[in-house]
Amino acid sequence: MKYDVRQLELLSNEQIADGIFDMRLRCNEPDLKIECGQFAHVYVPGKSLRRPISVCDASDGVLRLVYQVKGEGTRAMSQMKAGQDVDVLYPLGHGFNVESGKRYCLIGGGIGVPPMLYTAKQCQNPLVITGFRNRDFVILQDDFKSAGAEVMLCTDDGTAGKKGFVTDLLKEQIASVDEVCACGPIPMLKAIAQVCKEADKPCQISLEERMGCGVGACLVCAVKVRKNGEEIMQHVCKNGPVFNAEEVVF
Amino acid sequence: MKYDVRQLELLSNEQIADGIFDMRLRCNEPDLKIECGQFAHVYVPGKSLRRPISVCDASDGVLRLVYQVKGEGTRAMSQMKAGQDVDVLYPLGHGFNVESGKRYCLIGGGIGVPPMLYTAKQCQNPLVITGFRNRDFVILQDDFKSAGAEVMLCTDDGTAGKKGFVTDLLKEQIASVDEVCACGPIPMLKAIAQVCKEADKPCQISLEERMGCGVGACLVCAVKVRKNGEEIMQHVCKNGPVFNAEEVVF
Amino acid sequence: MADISVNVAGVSFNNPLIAASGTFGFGREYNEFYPLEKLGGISCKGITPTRRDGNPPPRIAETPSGILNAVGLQNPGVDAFIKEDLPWLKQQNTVIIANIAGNTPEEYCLMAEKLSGTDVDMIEMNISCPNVKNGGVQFGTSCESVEAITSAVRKHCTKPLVVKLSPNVTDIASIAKAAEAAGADAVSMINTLTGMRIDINSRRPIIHNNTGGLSGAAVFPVAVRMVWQVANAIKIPIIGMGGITTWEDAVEMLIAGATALQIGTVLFSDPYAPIKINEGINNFLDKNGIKSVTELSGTVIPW
Amino acid sequence: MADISVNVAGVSFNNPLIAASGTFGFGREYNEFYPLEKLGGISCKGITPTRRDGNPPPRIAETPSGILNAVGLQNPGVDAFIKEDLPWLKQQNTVIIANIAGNTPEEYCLMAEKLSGTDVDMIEMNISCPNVKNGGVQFGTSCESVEAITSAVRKHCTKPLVVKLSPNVTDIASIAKAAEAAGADAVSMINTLTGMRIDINSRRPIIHNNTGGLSGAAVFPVAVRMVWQVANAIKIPIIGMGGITTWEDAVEMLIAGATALQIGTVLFSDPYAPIKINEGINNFLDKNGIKSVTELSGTVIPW
Ligand SMILES: Cc1cc2nc3c(=O)[nH]c(=O)nc-3n(C[C@H](O)[C@H](O)[C@H](O)COP(=O)(O)OP(=O)(O)OC[C@H]3O[C@@H](n4cnc5c(N)ncnc54)[C@H](O)[C@@H]3O)c2cc1C
Ligand SMILES: Cc1cc2nc3c(=O)[nH]c(=O)nc-3n(C[C@H](O)[C@H](O)[C@H](O)COP(=O)(O)OP(=O)(O)OC[C@H]3O[C@@H](n4cnc5c(N)ncnc54)[C@H](O)[C@@H]3O)c2cc1C
Ligand SMILES: Cc1cc2nc3c(=O)[nH]c(=O)nc-3n(C[C@H](O)[C@H](O)[C@H](O)COP(=O)(O)O)c2cc1C
Ligand SMILES: Cc1cc2nc3c(=O)[nH]c(=O)nc-3n(C[C@H](O)[C@H](O)[C@H](O)COP(=O)(O)O)c2cc1C
Ligand code: FES
Ligand code: FES
Repeated sequence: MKYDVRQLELLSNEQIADGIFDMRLRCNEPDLKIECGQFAHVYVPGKSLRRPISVCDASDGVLRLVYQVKGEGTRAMSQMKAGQDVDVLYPLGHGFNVESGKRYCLIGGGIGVPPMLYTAKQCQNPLVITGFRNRDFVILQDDFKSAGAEVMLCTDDGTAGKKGFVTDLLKEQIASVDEVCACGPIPMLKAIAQVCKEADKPCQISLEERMGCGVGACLVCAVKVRKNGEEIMQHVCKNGPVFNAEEVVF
Repeated sequence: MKYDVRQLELLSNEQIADGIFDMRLRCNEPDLKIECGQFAHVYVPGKSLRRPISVCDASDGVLRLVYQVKGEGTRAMSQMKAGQDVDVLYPLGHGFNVESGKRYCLIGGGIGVPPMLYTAKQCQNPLVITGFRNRDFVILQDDFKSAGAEVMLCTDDGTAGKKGFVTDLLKEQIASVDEVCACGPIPMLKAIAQVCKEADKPCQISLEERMGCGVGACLVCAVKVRKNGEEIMQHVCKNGPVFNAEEVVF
Repeated sequence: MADISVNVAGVSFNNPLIAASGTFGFGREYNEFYPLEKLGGISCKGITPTRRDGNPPPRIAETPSGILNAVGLQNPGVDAFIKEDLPWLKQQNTVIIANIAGNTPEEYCLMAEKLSGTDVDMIEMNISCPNVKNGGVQFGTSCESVEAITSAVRKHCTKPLVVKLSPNVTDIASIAKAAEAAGADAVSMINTLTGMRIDINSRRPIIHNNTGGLSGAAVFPVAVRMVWQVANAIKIPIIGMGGITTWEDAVEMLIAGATALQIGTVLFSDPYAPIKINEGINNFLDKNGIKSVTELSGTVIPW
Repeated sequence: MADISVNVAGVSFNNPLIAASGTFGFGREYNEFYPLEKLGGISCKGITPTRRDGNPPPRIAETPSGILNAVGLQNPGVDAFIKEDLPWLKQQNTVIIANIAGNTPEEYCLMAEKLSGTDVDMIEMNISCPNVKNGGVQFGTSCESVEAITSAVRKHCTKPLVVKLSPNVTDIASIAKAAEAAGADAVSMINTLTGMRIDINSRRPIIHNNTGGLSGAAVFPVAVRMVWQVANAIKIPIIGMGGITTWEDAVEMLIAGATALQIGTVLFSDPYAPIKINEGINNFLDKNGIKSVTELSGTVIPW
């Protein structure tokens, strides 16, 4: 049995930036192999659908989910209290492929930053580029540093780090890395894919789509990809969330 | 404005018998006149309908609701925690008419017992007859005593108090009282109404019906009554819950 | 502050929120929560030619995010309404809509005629009540019968005439077109979807009428879909309803194609809902720099 | 332990719970939660004569106590199903129901014929899919078309034939009668109720198909009502579905008139729901001294 729903004890659930929360759950299952880029499907009492949230970290028996309050489900998550159990279906999906011996550039934009932390921990000396709207949304900078990553920061309005977009920094750095992994809004991912293509570097991107089952059965989280010249429908929850940027038909 | 929805602080919510809870809410509104036999319409988050619960007591700035866990709504109520606010629409309905100078016999059967406590407090030396299935469901005996009532107890199986029904006790006592007020299951109320009729004593009974608005607008909580020889529909939430037993068309 | 007044068939409402028929009686009870002028209007409890006692209880059941009801049109009759309720209602400074339900076309015509001679602002013809044995819903489920009854009533009705549609149909757009063709000034929709609950211990339907009408948040997506389909099919205005619970729902229903709104079931859990929803609409308009609520209606951008 | 096996049209199921078409794929994913033999059966994802890619995303939206979906019948086609999925499915020790959807009667017949030559246990004919432009739902909304397509497919189908009914109709009982008269061995119901949600900021429908099918607890009372109405109208068995979430719901649907059940949407929040529901049914039967689950079906006592 590959899948299981687990009741995890909520250790803490703190606001770490404007509307962004850091949820830590006890997950004492050393055998459970979690890939970076995989996600957890979180049950919110009273809601018909689970909420997919990327694994931000999964070390030392603690599963960390960093999420932004968007609608009712994430608002209810933000009100969960330490001590209660949270019903989580994880780890799900296909994560980032990181190979030893390669230098990675990991890019996160906004709420796409969290999954890059656990990814950074799987890489050797990665370069991490993080971009946010403004300083109120900046998260996880210290965590990346403690993980041994070189971390760069930019904001759209220059209120923290460099003013500008992650692609500006990527263009400066791309020659020094072997491969790029990215998560964030679609326009950002498109731009990154373009830069990588021009520099002829492989690029993996993590996508979002509204989900039902989370395991590949209901076919709602479709994404069009090109495989062997043919366009086919794949699914973010099973074939992704991480896809080869070259294959995605935006 | 006669009606208002209030957010009341939950002071305590303890189990006092098998599946029966005693909820105390802070209600510091000395001007609010609450009649005995009136009810509170309790909002349960996530539910489409409020739950009607009789006022068990309303003294010293504390509103007391004693309720049995039946379905999902009362289960959710039983899980509410001290400190949280509870959304209550009260006081609603038409309660018991108690006049000074009369000796009342107040009868409660099962979960019909709670409203008789506040009623007892409005009467002079009332006789209170309480009946329960068995000793596991016995509640409020000490409260009645502190309220100065003479309280009699019976259970269906004799595991507490006398073995038998409240009507057995009522028949023994009816000569000594002027009027009867009762709340409990319909068969019990019918039997009490019959005893009162035979003894020619007035009898008020509190009825239950599934409710919507709670204020008399939606007309769902209908009960058939006979007024001036004509059968008409009245409503438990507005014309009741307390009705003149003679008028109710069972 | 944006302008949240709307106009339906020549009648102006101070705001788009109307209390839904049957959930609000004749207004007296909710007037004990807030002055009725806070509402755009009131659609009164459905009335019949003579007094009706309605169905035996239980008349209501809870369902996931909704309720079932089968009141069975308990009401004092049209004459008592005109004599005892209407004069008081007309003093409340809000639009008064009379909601009528008959067993035969003649009964509808009779009531329309009587009410046309009064101060009511509009007449809402309920041809979609699922909870009575005769009349009601069967008039609302085929285009022919909708057209026939609407034309008949039209002749006797000098007030703006709103036809209230049933959602229990295969093709709501054709039904709405039939009402429009026969002279309706507006349609209101949706009435309740027929549903049932059974007590698994007694094996009895929870509602004495066996089936009841489903309303509340559960039906909202069905109502939005139908309002959208009908807005694409007719030119007369739509009073949208069915499960509106939050101000976001209200805005969504307007965007789908409604000009005004009715709300019912949410009142049972929150009597103040109309006031909160109006505030929410107002804030939304202000935040988005929209001058009038009328600018929202029908602005959905389909794919 | 009571006997919870049921028999529908000659096919025996170890228990009454069947995974609903479209929510369970071809079973491989949920087989990673528990062995599929825990289920009474599996109704496979709807298949078409050739591969379909389905609708563009978003294909799902949340609603109060429910969801909307518009997958648009993404599937590998009937031949791929027979070759790649069916052999594996047949080893899982549970009843396998193929669910077919076509654009024309000929397409349905072709698939019924192909599948009749395989090991599938039953064929479920979906004439009620609201999420594709051609075919699907229009076959299911009039008695004439239901009768026509059912008779046509019947001639090509040697397996037990289940006709899946749409709830988006005025008179579900007549539709069921038409299916019965034309030779269906059973009906399954309900498919989804058509609904819509709109994002109030972008003013775009949340689902790319504009409308989608409503399922989940919200529709349960509508499903119970329709199952009851149909049970009163036909003699062939009913596979009941639509919003079953708890074991109490399952028992209620059986009492309303279903012989077996399908469950779908609840799997998305709780993949183990079928197992819990079977346990609950079992306990209920034991507590009430009922020997077999079949004793519940259709035992509602109407008022
Ligand atoms: C693989 C994956 C990983 C993700 N990781 C993170 C993360 O680490 N941190 C984080 O803050 N967010 C993450 N998201 C986005 C997150 O799932 C949504 O913000 C969240 O589901 C919104 O729920 P809500 O109840 O607040 O909003 P509502 O609007 O109330 O949600 C309604 C429905 O839409 C769905 N939905 C709404 N927005 C999205 C979206 N952007 N993507 C997918 N479904 C959506 C919800 O899941 C729900 O089913 C991820 C999404 C995916 C697909
Ligand atoms: C005027 C009045 C006073 C009451 N006072 C008390 C009291 O003091 N203590 C107490 O324990 N109970 C009292 N009840 C009964 C109490 O309201 C129900 O037990 C409760 O509503 C059941 O809700 P549930 O969520 O547990 O059950 P569910 O079965 O989940 O409820 C479903 C729906 O049915 C309604 N319902 C179910 N049973 C009843 C019932 N017996 N009467 C009215 N509505 C019902 C619920 O309110 C809800 O709308 C009173 C009822 C009325 C009408
Ligand atoms: C208790 C109750 C009684 C109703 N009575 C009537 C009625 O008399 N006439 C009518 O046209 N609609 C009646 N309705 C339907 C409502 O007016 C409205 O169409 C429906 O409830 C959907 O709106 P909602 O979900 O906001 O409640 C009634 C609804 C409820 C809940
Ligand atoms: C994502 C999804 C896809 C579906 N696809 C199909 C399908 O291909 N064929 C079909 O007959 N029904 C399909 N349905 C309808 C279900 O089989 C079922 O009739 C409906 O969802 C009601 O049951 P539920 O409330 O338990 O989900 C689908 C439902 C969902 C939610
Ligand atoms: S969410 Fe069901 S297939 Fe992806
Ligand atoms: S609950 Fe609405 S009239 Fe009594």
